[in-house]
Amino acid sequence: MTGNRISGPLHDVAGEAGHDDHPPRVGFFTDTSVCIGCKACEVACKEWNAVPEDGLDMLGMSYDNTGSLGANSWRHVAFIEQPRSTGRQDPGFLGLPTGPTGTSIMAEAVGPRLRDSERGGSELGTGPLDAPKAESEHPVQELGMPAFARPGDATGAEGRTDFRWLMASDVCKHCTHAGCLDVCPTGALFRTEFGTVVVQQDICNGCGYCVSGCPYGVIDRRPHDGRAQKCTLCYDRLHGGLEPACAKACPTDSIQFGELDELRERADRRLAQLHELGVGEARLYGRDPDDGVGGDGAFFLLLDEPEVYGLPPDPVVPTRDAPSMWRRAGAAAAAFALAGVGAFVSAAIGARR
Amino acid sequence: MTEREGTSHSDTERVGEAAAQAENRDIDQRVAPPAEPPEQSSEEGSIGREAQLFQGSGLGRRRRRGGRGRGEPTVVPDAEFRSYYGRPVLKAPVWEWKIAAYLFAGGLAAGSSVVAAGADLTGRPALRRAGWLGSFAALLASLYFLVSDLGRPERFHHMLRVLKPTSPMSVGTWILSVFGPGVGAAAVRELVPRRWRRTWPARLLDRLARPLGLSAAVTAPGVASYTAVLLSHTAVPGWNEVRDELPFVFAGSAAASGGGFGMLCAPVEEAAPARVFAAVGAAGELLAAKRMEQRMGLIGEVYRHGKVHRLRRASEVLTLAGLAGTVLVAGRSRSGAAASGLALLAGSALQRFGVFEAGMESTKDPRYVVVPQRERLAAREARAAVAPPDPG
Amino acid sequence: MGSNMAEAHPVGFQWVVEAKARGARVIHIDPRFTRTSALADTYVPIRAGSDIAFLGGVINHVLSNDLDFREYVAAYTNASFLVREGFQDTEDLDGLFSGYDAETGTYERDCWQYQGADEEREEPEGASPDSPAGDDDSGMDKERTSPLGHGASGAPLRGVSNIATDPTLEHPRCVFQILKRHYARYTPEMVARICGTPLEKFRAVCEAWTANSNRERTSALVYSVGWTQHSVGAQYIRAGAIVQLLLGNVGRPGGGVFALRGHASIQGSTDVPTLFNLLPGYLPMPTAGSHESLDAYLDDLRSPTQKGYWTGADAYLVSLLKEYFGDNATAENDFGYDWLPKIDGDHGTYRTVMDMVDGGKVFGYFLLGQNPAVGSAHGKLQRLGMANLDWVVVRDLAMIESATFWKDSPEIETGEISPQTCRTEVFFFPAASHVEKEGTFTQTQRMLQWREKAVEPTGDQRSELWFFYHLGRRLRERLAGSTDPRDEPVQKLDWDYQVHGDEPAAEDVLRRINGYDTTTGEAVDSYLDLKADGSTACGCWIYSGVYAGGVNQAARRKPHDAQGAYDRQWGWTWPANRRVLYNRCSADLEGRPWSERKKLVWWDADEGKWTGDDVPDFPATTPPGYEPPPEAVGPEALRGDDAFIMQADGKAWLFAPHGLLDGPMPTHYEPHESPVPNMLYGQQGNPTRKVYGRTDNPSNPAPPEQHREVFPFVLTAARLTEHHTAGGMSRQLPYLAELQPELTVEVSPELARIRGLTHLGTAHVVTSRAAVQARVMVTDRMAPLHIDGQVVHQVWMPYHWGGSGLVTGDVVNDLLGVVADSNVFIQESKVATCDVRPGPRPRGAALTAMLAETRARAGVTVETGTRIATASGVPHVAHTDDDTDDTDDTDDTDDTDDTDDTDDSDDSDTDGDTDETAGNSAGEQP
Amino acid sequence: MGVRQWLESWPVYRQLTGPDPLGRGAAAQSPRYAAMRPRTESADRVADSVCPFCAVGCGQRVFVRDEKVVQIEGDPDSPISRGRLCPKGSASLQLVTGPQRQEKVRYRAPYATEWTDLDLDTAMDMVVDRVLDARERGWQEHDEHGNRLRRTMGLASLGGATLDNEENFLIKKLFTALGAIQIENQARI
Repeated sequence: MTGNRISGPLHDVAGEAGHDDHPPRVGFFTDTSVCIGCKACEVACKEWNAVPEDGLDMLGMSYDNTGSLGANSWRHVAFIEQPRSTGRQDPGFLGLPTGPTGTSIMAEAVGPRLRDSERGGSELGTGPLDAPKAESEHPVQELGMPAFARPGDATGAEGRTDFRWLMASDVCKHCTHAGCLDVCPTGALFRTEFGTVVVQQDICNGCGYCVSGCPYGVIDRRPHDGRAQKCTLCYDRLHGGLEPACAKACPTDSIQFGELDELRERADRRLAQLHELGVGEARLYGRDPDDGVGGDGAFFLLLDEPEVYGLPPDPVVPTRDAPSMWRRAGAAAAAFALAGVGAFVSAAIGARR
Repeated sequence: MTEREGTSHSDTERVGEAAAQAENRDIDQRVAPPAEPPEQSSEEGSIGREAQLFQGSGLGRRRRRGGRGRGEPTVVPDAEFRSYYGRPVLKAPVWEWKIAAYLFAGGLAAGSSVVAAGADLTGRPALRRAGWLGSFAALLASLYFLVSDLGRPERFHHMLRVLKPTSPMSVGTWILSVFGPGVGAAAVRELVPRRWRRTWPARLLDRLARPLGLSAAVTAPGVASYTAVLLSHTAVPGWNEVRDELPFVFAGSAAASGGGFGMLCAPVEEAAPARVFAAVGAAGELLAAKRMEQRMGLIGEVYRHGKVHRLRRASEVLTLAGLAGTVLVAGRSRSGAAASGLALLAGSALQRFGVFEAGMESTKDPRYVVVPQRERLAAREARAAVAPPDPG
Repeated sequence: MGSNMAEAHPVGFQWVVEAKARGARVIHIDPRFTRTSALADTYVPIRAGSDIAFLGGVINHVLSNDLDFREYVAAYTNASFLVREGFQDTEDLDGLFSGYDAETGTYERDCWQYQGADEEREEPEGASPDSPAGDDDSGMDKERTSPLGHGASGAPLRGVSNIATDPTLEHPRCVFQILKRHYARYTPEMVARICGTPLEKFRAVCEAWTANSNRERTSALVYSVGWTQHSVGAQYIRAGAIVQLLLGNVGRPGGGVFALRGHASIQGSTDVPTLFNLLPGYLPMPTAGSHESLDAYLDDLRSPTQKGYWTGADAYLVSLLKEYFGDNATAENDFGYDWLPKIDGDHGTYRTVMDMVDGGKVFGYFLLGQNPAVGSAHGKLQRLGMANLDWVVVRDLAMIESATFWKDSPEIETGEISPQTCRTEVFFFPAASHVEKEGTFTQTQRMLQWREKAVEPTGDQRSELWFFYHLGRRLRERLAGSTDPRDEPVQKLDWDYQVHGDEPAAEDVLRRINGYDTTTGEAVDSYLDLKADGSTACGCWIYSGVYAGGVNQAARRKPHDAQGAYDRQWGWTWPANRRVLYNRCSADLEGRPWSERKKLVWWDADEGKWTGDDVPDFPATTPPGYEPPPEAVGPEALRGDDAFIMQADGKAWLFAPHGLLDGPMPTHYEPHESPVPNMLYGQQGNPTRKVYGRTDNPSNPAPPEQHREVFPFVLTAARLTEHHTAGGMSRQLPYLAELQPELTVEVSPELARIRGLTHLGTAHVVTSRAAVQARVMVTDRMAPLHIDGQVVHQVWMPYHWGGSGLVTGDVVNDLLGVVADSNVFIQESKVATCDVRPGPRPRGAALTAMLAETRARAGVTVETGTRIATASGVPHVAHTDDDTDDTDDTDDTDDTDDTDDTDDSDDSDTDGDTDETAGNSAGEQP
Repeated sequence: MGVRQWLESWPVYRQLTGPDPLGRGAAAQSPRYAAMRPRTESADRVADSVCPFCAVGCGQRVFVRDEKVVQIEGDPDSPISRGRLCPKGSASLQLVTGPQRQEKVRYRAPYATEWTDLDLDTAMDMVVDRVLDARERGWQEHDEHGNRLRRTMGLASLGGATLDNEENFLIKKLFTALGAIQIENQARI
C-alpha cells in the first residue's frame, strides 16, 4: 500500500484498490505480427456485449471502416499500408512496372476532411462519407486512351517495390494507472479484482470526464445513452472463468488473454524470436511497467512506431502530475484569498486615510 | 529516422542484445528511405506536404487553416511526425459550451462570495447584497450547466457516492457542496421580504447567514482555482500542458469577474474593495496568461490560431480595458464602474471559453499529442545516452 | 494459388500461421496483395488467368532439372505408361491436341489413350470421387451424348494389365517424356512474359517448392475458386496436382492439394448432389441413349476388368435405388432404374437460365438459400430469366434480391422489368437457420459434422427437410390415384422417414444415406458391405460408415486435446473416416514410411496389414509387394504399389488418357477475355470452352479480335472476410455491414493516374454487359504487371453487394458474361476484361445507350469471342447458337482433391515444411 | 434498510473504513457488478453446432435460454477451429436472431406491385399445383431419336451448398422422382 499509488510501477494493482484475496491480474497481449485483419474481435465483442453498430460509413482507410476505438467499438482493427517490407518478407513488387507509392493517397483523402467533423474525427464512424467534390462532378468522359502504357512509362528509380500491410487490433489498455478511472467522480469506473478497469453502467452519470482523462483516446460517451463505454475485458465472463470474447474468437491467436505476468514473458519470447528472424522493427508497446501509465494491462507487439497505429508514443496518466497541479492550484487559491482579504484591508486603510 | 526508431525501443535493453539493436537500426536505415515521400522539394508545395499525411500529418491543414489566424512557421519538422491517417489520437472532450460557461459561473460565484463576505464584515450592505445574490445566481447557473451537460443528468447525485482525491471533479463537487449551502443561506437571507423578517425561521437564518456565508467565502478560493485542475488533470494537450499557469489564470479571472460584478451592481462608494479585488485579479490573470503563452511549446499553436486566438485576444483586450477602467474611472463614475465591471466579466467569460476551446482543438490534431511525446522520448533517450542506465 | 485463405477462410488460416511459427515458409501467389499476402513470407504477383503457365513453368523446372521425387513418381503415377502412337501434343498442333474437331469444338479423345489399354474403346467413368472427372465420349455421338454421363468415376479402362510401360521413363512416348516435352517451352522467361511474375520471384518459388519436397519434407498447395472459376478451371487443378505428384506431395502428411470451399456444405451438396449430372456418391445421372438399361449404365460406368473400387459401382447404384424406391425396387424391375430421368447434355444452371430468358421451356424455379440475382455470373441474365417464369419459390432466411427482382432489380430503372408487366408469381418461404434444425454439413475436408437443433424456428420458418418432405408427401397424395406411368416413380418412392412431430428426423435420413441391410434394418458399417442384389439400401455410398454400428458418427465430439493425431473421433470424414486420401503414398514401395518425420501409414508385416495414424487408404491386407493374378479385377487387382485405389489403373495420372475434355495435360490458354495474345500457341483460349454466343451474353473482344483496347484492363473479383457471397447472410447484419459498407473498386496508383481516379471518389467499371459503380480504393496492394513488354493493369472488386440489406450497391456479377469450363461447366468469373472510368455510371436509358455505344466501339457482335479455335491448321468457326452444341460436357471432380467451388478469390499458398496448413486439415499435426 | 446498512453501502463510508481509501476499487464497486456472471452460465441448454458460413466447418456452441438463442461462440473442443470464429461466424447470433429474419410466408401475385401474406398450408398447396403443372408442361418422354428421357424441363432448382446433406438428399430424391433434372447448386458457380 505504499508508493506508486498514482504513477510508476505498481505490482499489485488490485490489492492497491482494496481487493483482498484477489485473482492474478489478467490482460491481453496482442501480437499484431500475426493479425490477419479479419475483425472477428470487433464482432465477437459486439455480440457478447451488445455494443451497437457504429455507423455504416466507408472511411477509406484501407480496410478500416471503424476508424478508432469508441463507445460503440471496443475493439478496433487498424490497417496500415506502407511502402516497405517486414523482416524476412521479400519485396512484393520488385520488378514490376510500378510508379511511386500511393500509400499517401489514402491519408490525403481522409485526414484533412476529418477536421471539419464536430469532434475532429475522434468519434466513431466519422470519415469522408461523400465522394470528393471536384471529382464526383467529373462528367463521364470518353477516354480515347491507348490501351497500354509503353514499357518503362511507369518504371524508374521511383518505382515502388516494397510493401507491407500492417493490421492491428486495438483495445482499451487497462492501464496500471488509468486516467479514466482516476478522474471518474462517481466511482462508476473502478479497478476490478482482476486488475482491469471497468465502467459500471448502473453508476455512470455521463459526466464525460473520463473521455478527457484517457491518454489513449479509448473511452467515449455513447450518444443517446449518455454513459461512458469501453472494453470491460468481459468482466462478466471473467467471473465465470471464461476468456474475453475477442480473444476467444481471434482466429490466429493474435489476441492472447491470460495472466499479465505470463503474457509479458510470452511477449518477450516472441519479440526475441522475431528479432532473431530479422524482424528488427518489432517492439513491445505498453509492456513496460516504468512507462507513463505504469504499464498496460493490454499491451501490444507492433511493427512500427505506435503513432502509425494511432497510439500515443509516450502516454502519461494525468494523475502523475496531480500533486504539482494541486500545489499550483493551492498557490493560486492562496493568492486569490489574499487578494480578497487584501482588497478589503486596503479599502479599509484607504477609507481610514 | 534511425534515432527515432531507436527511441521507440524503450525496451531494447530488456532485449539485452546490442547486436539485435544494431540490426534494428540497420534494417530501419535500409527501409527508411522509401518510407519518406520522394517529393520533399518545395516546388511540390502542398502536395509534398500532404504526402506527409499518409504517415499522417495534420500539418498541411493547420497551415491552410492557420491562414486565417496568421500562421506562424511551425517549430517541428514535418518528417518527424506520423499518424494513423491523420486521425486524432485522443478523443475530443464530450463537453459542450456549458462546461465553459460553468467555469465562468463557478469563478464568478467564488469571486462574488469573497466580495460579499468582505462587504458583510466591513459593513457594505449594498455590495454584500449584490455579492451574495450574484454569487448565488452564478452558483445556480453553474450547477445547471454542470448537470445538464451530464449524459445522465438524473444521476447527478452519484457524484456524492465517492470522495476521490484523484478526481478534481470529485474534489470540486465536495468543495461545492460546502460552498453552496453557505452562499445559498446568505443569498436567501438577502431575499427575505421585509414582512417575514420577524418570523423565527428568518431570524434563525439571519443568525446563521453570516457564519455560513463566511464558510462559503473560505472555500471560495478552492472553487475559484479547482476548475483549473479540472481541466489540466486530463490528457488534453491544450489543458494539460498549461497546468502550471492555469490555476492563476482562472483564480485571477474569478477575482476579476467577482470584483467586476461588485462594481457593476454596487454603488461606487461601497465598491472600493471590489475594485481592488478586480484589479488585482485582472492583472494576475493577464500576467499568468502571458506567462502561459510564452511557455507553451507546440501547443501554443492552438492558442495562437483561429477561434481560440480570437476569443482570448478579445478577453485580453476586455480585461485590459476593464483593468484600466477600474483603476482610472471606476472610483469616480458609476457608469464607468459599471462598464469596467462588464468588461471584466466579459473578459473572464471569454478567457474560459478560449481555454476550453483550446483544449478541444488540441485533441483534433494528432500532432499535438504525438510530437510533444516524441520530443519527450527523444530527450529521455538523450539523457539515457549521457548517463547509461543503471545496470540494476 | 487461387485462394485468399486468410480472408476467405480465416479460421482455417490459423494452421498456416501455426505452421509458419514452426518454420514453414508461406508463399502467396495472387493477382493482388491480400491479407493472406500480408502474412506470407513471399508474395508473388501473377496476372489473373495465367496460373497454368506458372505451374507449367514449375513442372518444367522440376523435369528439366531432374528434381522430381523419382521413386514416388515411378511407383505411384502413370509416368512410365506409354501413350498411343497417334497422340500429338500442343507443341505439334499450335496449341491443340490431336483429335480436335473444330466444327463442334470438341476432341475425339481415343488418340490420347495408353498403348495397349482399352483397345475396344470404352466409355469412361471410373475415377474416384476424389480423382479427375472422368468421362470420355469417344466413340459416341458427339451431338448428343456427353461425358456428363460418367459421374465422377474416373475413366474405366479395359485391359489395364496390357498397358505398355517403360519403368526407366526414357521411352519417348512414355507419359514422363511427353510431359517433359509438353512443358519444355514453359521456361522462367516465358512465365515472366505471360504471368508478369518477375523472373527472380518465379525462380524463388520453384526453388522453395522443390527444396521442400522430399522424403523428409512436404509442401502443401492450397487453392479455392480462384482456380476453379476459369474456362480452363479443371486443368488448373490438374496442373497443381501434377506438380504435387512429381514432388511426392500427395497422400503424405503436410502435402496435398487443398480445395478450400466456400460454403458450409458445398462439399456435401456435391457428394449428395443437387447437381444435374450426378446421383449421390458421384454416380452419374443416366444419359439418354447410352444408358437405356441398368446394365448398359453399369457397363458404361466401370469395366469389369479394371482395377480399384469403382468396380463396385453396381452395388452402389442398386443400393441407391433401394433407398429411393424401397420394396418397389426389385431385381425384376432393375431396381426401378427406368424411373430415373435421363440427361442428354448441358443442363447446368446457366443453360437453364438462358432457357428461362428464351421462354416456353422452364416454368418454375426453386431457389434454396441461393441468390443468383447477385451471386451468379451475369446477374442481369439471371434476373431477366426469373422475370420470365411462371413462378419462383424462394426459401431463405431474409428477403433477398432474388425474391424482390420484380420490384427493385436494376432493370426496373432501365425499363426492362416492371412490376406491372412482370408475371412471375413469387413465393417467399422463410427458412429455418442452422440452429433451428439438425443435420450434417460436410466441410471442405470431407468431414461430416452433426449439428444439434438448439431452438424451434418461429412463425412459418421451416427447414428444407420439412419443406421437401411435406412437398413430397402432398405430391404423393395428389398423385396417389394416378395411372399415368410418369407418376410411378413418385408413387413408388420410399418416402417413409421417421418424424418428430411433423419434422422429419434428420438422423433417420442420415442413417439411410449411410445404408442399411434391407432385411434386418441394421445400418451397414462401410461401403464394402453394400450389395448389388438389393439386400442393402444406401443413399450415398461414399457416406457409408457415417452411421456405422447404428451410431451417428458425425455427431462425435471428442475434444481435440483428448485424442491423438488426426482427431479421428471428431466428426466423420468420407471415405471410411479417412483423413488423408491415398495415404498409401506416405509409405515407400516396401510399405515403410518415407521418413520417420513424415510417417502416416505403413505396412505392419507382423500383423500382415496396413496400420498407422490414419485409416489406411488401401486394401487392408494387400502387402506392399503384391502382384495380383492376371484375372483379378477390382480391389483384388490392385498391386502392392497401386496407391490410387479409385483409379482404373491404380496410378495417379500425370497424363489423363480419359476423363477430361480439353486435353490430357494442362495447357496454358488465355482466358476467354484477355488483353494479350497467347504467347505459347496460336490457340488463344481453351479450344473446348463452353461459349454461349447470344446477343444477351456479349463477350469483350480478345486476341486475335480487334478493339480490345476498349476494355484494356484485367478484372477479377473475390470475397472480403467481412461479407459472405451474395451478401444475404452478411449485408443484412449490422455488425458485418458496418465493417465493409460500400462496394469498392481497387486500383493501383498507376491506374488511378491513367484514368483520373481519386481515392474515395466514384468510378464505374464497364464491360460489354454492364457498368457497375463503386467507390475508388487507390492502393499499393494493386500493381501493374509487365506482360510481354506491355504494362497491364488489373482491377479488383468484391462482389457482395446488391439492392437489399443494410448496405447496398451495384451487382459486380453483372459485369461478367457466361463462358464455362467444358469439363464442369463452371463459369469463368475470376477474370474478364474491363474499362474503368471516373465518376458515377449513367442510369436508366443513358446506361443502355452507353453500353450499346461501348459495344459498338469495340465491334462486339454475337460472334465476338465465339471463335474458340484460333490455332493454325483448323477452321476458326464461330459457335454462336446455343441450341445444339451440347457436345462437351462432363462431371466434376478432380485429381487428388475436391473440385469446383464457390466464389472466391485468387491466390494461393504453397506451404513448405512439415505441416499441413490448410484449414481443412482436421487437426493437429504430427 | 437500516441506517447502518445504508451507510455501509455508501462508498465514501467504505473508503473511510476499508482497504480502498482512494475509492478506485473495492469501495466503488456496485452490487450489480459484484454479482455479475456470464450469461452463458444461465443458459438452459447448449447445442453443439457448426458455423453456417464458409466450408472450414468451425465448431459452434449455441446457448439457449427460455427458448431463445442468447449466445453463439466457438467450440473449443473442435480440432478444426479450436474455439475460434471469424467475423462472420462471430456474427452468427445476429444472423439467427436479427430483425432481418423473415417469419411469414410472403406471396407476390403476377403483376402485383407488393407482397401479400399467405398461409403456409395454402402456400404449400399452391406450390404443389404449380410443380405438377410445370412438370406436365415441360415433360419430355423421348428425344428426337426415340431415346427415353422420361423427364421434365419445366422445373429447375438452385441451391444446396448452404443446406444439410439430409436436405440435399431429399431434394435430389424428390426431384429425380418427379423427373426434374435441372437441379443445381453453388458448386457449379
